[in-house]
Amino acid sequence: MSHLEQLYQQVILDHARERHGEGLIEVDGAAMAGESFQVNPTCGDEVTLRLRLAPSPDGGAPVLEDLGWEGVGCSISRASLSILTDLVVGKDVREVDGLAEDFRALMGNRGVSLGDEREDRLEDGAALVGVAKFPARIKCALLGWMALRDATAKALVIGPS
Amino acid sequence: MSHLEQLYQQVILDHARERHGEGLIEVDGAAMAGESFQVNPTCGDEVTLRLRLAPSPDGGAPVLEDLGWEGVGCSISRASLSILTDLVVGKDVREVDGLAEDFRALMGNRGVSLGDEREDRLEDGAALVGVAKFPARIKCALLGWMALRDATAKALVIGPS
Amino acid sequence: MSTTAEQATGLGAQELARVRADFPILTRQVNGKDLVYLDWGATSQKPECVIDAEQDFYLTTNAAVHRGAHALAEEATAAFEDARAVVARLVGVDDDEIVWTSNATAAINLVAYGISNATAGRGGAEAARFALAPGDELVVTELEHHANLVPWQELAARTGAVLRFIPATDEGRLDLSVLDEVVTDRARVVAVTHASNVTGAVTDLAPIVARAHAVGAIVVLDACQSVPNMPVDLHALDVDFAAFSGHKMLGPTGIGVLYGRRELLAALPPVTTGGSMVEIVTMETTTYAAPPQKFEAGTQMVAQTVGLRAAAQFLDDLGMAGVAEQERVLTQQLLDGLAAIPHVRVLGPLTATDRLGVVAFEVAGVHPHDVGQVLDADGIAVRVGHHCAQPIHRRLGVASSTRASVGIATTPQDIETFLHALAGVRAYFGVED
Amino acid sequence: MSTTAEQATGLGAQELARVRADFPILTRQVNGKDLVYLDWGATSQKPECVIDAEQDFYLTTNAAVHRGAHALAEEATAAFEDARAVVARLVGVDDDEIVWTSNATAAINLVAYGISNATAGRGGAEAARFALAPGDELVVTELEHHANLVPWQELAARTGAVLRFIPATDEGRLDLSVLDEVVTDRARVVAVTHASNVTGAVTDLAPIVARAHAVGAIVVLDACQSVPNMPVDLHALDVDFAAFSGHKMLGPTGIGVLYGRRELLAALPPVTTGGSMVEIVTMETTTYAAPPQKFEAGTQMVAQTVGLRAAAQFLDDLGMAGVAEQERVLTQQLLDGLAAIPHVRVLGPLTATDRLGVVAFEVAGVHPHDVGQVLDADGIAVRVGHHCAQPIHRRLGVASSTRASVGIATTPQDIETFLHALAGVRAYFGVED
Ligand SMILES: Cc1ncc(COP(=O)(O)O)c(C=O)c1O
Ligand SMILES: Cc1ncc(COP(=O)(O)O)c(C=O)c1O
Ligand code: FES
Ligand code: FES
Repeated sequence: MSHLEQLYQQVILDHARERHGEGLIEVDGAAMAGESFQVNPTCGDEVTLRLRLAPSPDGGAPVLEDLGWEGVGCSISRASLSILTDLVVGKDVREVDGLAEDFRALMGNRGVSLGDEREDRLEDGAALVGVAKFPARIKCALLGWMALRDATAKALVIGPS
Repeated sequence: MSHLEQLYQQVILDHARERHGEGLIEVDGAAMAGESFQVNPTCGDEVTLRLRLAPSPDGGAPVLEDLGWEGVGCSISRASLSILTDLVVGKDVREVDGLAEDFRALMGNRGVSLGDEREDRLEDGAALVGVAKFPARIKCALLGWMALRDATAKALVIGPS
Repeated sequence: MSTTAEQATGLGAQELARVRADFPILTRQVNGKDLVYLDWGATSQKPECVIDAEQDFYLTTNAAVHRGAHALAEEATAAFEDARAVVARLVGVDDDEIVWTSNATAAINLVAYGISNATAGRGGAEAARFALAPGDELVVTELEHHANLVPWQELAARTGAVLRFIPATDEGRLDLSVLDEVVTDRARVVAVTHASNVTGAVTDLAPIVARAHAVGAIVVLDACQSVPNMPVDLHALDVDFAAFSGHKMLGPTGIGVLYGRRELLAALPPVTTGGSMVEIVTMETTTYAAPPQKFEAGTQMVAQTVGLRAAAQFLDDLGMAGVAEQERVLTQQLLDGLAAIPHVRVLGPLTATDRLGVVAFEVAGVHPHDVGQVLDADGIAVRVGHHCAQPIHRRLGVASSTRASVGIATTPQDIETFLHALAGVRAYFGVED
Repeated sequence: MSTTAEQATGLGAQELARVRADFPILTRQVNGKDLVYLDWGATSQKPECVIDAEQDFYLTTNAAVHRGAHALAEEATAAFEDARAVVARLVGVDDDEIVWTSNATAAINLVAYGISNATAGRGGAEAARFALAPGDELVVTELEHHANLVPWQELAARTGAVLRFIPATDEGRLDLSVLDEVVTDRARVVAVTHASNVTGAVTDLAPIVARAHAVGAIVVLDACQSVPNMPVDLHALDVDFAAFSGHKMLGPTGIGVLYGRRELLAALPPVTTGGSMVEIVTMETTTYAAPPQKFEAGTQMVAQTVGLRAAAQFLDDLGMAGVAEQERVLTQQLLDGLAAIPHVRVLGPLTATDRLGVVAFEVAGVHPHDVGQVLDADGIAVRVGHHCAQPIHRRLGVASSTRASVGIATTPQDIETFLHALAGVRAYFGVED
């Protein structure tokens, strides 16, 4: 794989073209909803991410019921948002937190794999491993995850009504 | 002459020790008097120079009747003030202007003589020719002359009463 | 030394090859390819003489300036002041009208904070001419780099002044049809770029300066892009202040220049205060030295002034008219080449007349950072993003762009390599034609 | 790399010879004599590794940082941020608490103008903690360099705050007996030097920091003289801001450092505004990036950060405890030698305990500039004047002084040569014994 192909793996180019979760979701007033607006200061690109949590049916951590996003950004940031959407919708916030941590670890790992187990959990997100070799692009890949964390925190503060 | 001796000629060292004109003169309210305070910003040294002009007896330019100065400064600045006192007291302001111009020219001449005629006019001041080879000291030698110009201008503005 | 006639024809292939050989970094390989550096508009590369001048200074002369009785200090001071003289000459002004700053941004901020301090009553009676009253107007343009926009926004916020702006046209030039409307007699400052770092448009300054002066406003010129690329005579332009950066004009990083008309520098209150800019300091109060020292607090970037001197001399030896003509031809080549690639839109004028060789463009369907990344794989260095000029991007309907910019050592071959690589970018990302 | 035990005994003659050989300029001749450089306190000379680091950067890596998609830009950014990490480590703080400035003076001014901007209502709710009300007090000391005095005078003048100061003793130390009286609960800032550049006195910071924090004031430390000459752990000292200069610590000119406690940097409004420190810019308004970028407007002194990195690494490799011990021995030699010359009075403590090797003195009957000039004829470089610290000179009864200051490559022989030449100065000017 050439240097460039490590960054732009086919699955990334596909997600950048066929984006999952693009478009903000409607959240009715009653839900545990959160929204976050994030800017990548290096490039000025932006994303707005909105999500809705639902109380866990079994009394555990709330579940991320749905999310959507919109913004301007490069193929890496958009692919990352698309992959994130696939990964986190339907999981409870504790699981989502774990995934976010895995993803952050992947970005800090200079292109080295985190091992099969953790990377399997990240599904298509593991294809972003090469981004960590391009320091200027790490923020691109993390932008959506920052918005996700912020929006989740806001939704949790509001709490179930 | 060594590099250093070009700066510190004997006549300069003598003037620095036996200073002419040191001490401010009294100026009565009626006179064309002027005073100037100057600082050499490089070293923080200061001089205050006070002088009194008198109308010319023959209707020409006013005459610099007396001056005195006080301040802190290096041997070059004090010698220059001492020499200046000898040179200008009793001359009319137009002659003084000419001397000041000669002296400034000497300081701008990188240690080269201005020729016998002009240097003779400067009397002991010609011994300061070597100062021009020490750029950091030129301001020392000119400090008194700046005060002289400023004080003269002030005295002329006030005019004879 | 070229005559004016020779200059008008650019440098010629042989002279260009010789100039290019002066830039050691240009022999570098990037990702296995020869470096093609087309990011001169962000920062220039350095000829060997500049690197050597700075190095020699450290090896033989380094000392604090304007302070010592010793030989090194005298030599360093002479080098420092000689640099001021050479830079002053390059832009047609007097030595004591040149203030060293750390970059152009700092130079513009110096003026803005000087005005702020005057408004706060600092600087005595002479400074009152700068003091702003609420409702006074500061005029900028939609083409400005953030460096010549945000400091004026902040000055307005600090003082109650009002910010107005001259809009841009679709072509990326200033719309001077509204000049008299925007620059009213409440205007106190008109801050304008000499050349846009996005659209490359060179500003028609004469009417702006005339209008500003007619209403009693001072003109602050951002000369960052012009000084490295064309002849600039600040006295002839009749501007009041001007700012430019060493690193963009073949000089070192860490140095910028503020030009100020002599009487304005004398009247403007100091901004950064500390050592070497004072006369008498007591615990209670301080009196200040004359300009330029008044604005140069603390130990200055002496080695960098020596490097910048070498850069200014290098440019002066080439002749700025020749440099400009050289780059004009390359710019036209670049514009023509971009026009021939489908789905590429240039932001800015499409011909190289009154236009510098900073050429920003949009590739439909591909984000600029992705464009830049693919070019980088071929060793081609361009800039991506908003180039610190978000408003003009917004005005032209994009969030960001890719920008190729030429410099003194750019060759026609560089541009061919770039155009060839760019033509393949959309296919790489599978964007349909 | 010395062990701690070795460090406590200084460098040793052999290691000193090796260190000295790293400084090419020290082989220079001045006025036909070998250069004896005793002006380290004004600016340090540069080891070859620092000069080379900067040169290599220009030869291989030069590019604008935090901006590009291209390889040079990425490499330059990595070098720039790595420098921040190495400098942070040298002074015991975190990377993102280090802001690059053009010199220490600019660093102190940054804090003063940040407070000014907060007082003008900039920076939103978090910045309100810095806002000054008339009658609030700013405390400085009589030992300060103008760089840590004049900015606070000006801040007071701009805001209506009141300046107070901790006086100096006859020995040239701070008189801490009046600490509680001077630092009242109206105090908002205590600006204090870590070591005087005139008397060499090292400040006993603990009681000052404790008192300042007890009354809710922030401590701004001038660490210009301490960082190059002794171990400094800013977190352990618990100061809020600190400033020091690259050129005094073997680094390049044109770079300084501001340390700020993380949460204070986050709350302080930006000062210099422009590119690379913003998030979103419209024509009307701007949002700012997080620190340290918030304070680094425009193109930074990238090559100088790389040089400063090499300098910090050089010092760290030697070990600051060893450097301090080395210089303590030389300082004692210097003090003893001066005590033995009639009619010479040292300004400052007479022993090398809690004292750095900047040794200012008066030669009765000879003006400092004349002293320096005669020494220069023997190739000896010392500093003359008020050393940008007029108040402490006035306090000690002189207008100016001659100052010898030792550095990392000073030898006992340098000091002997200096003392020998100094002993002849009064005779040269024919001053009676
Ligand atoms: C104690 C002290 N503070 C501040 C400064 C100012 O440093 P700079 O001139 O590098 O800004 C100096 C050096 O001149 C100094 O010795
Ligand atoms: C037009 C223009 N103005 C201002 C600047 C700011 O210059 P600097 O970053 O060197 O302060 C730049 C370059 O970035 C520029 O292109
Ligand atoms: S370049 Fe802006 S998010 Fe990737
Ligand atoms: S050194 Fe101050 S006047 Fe000469």
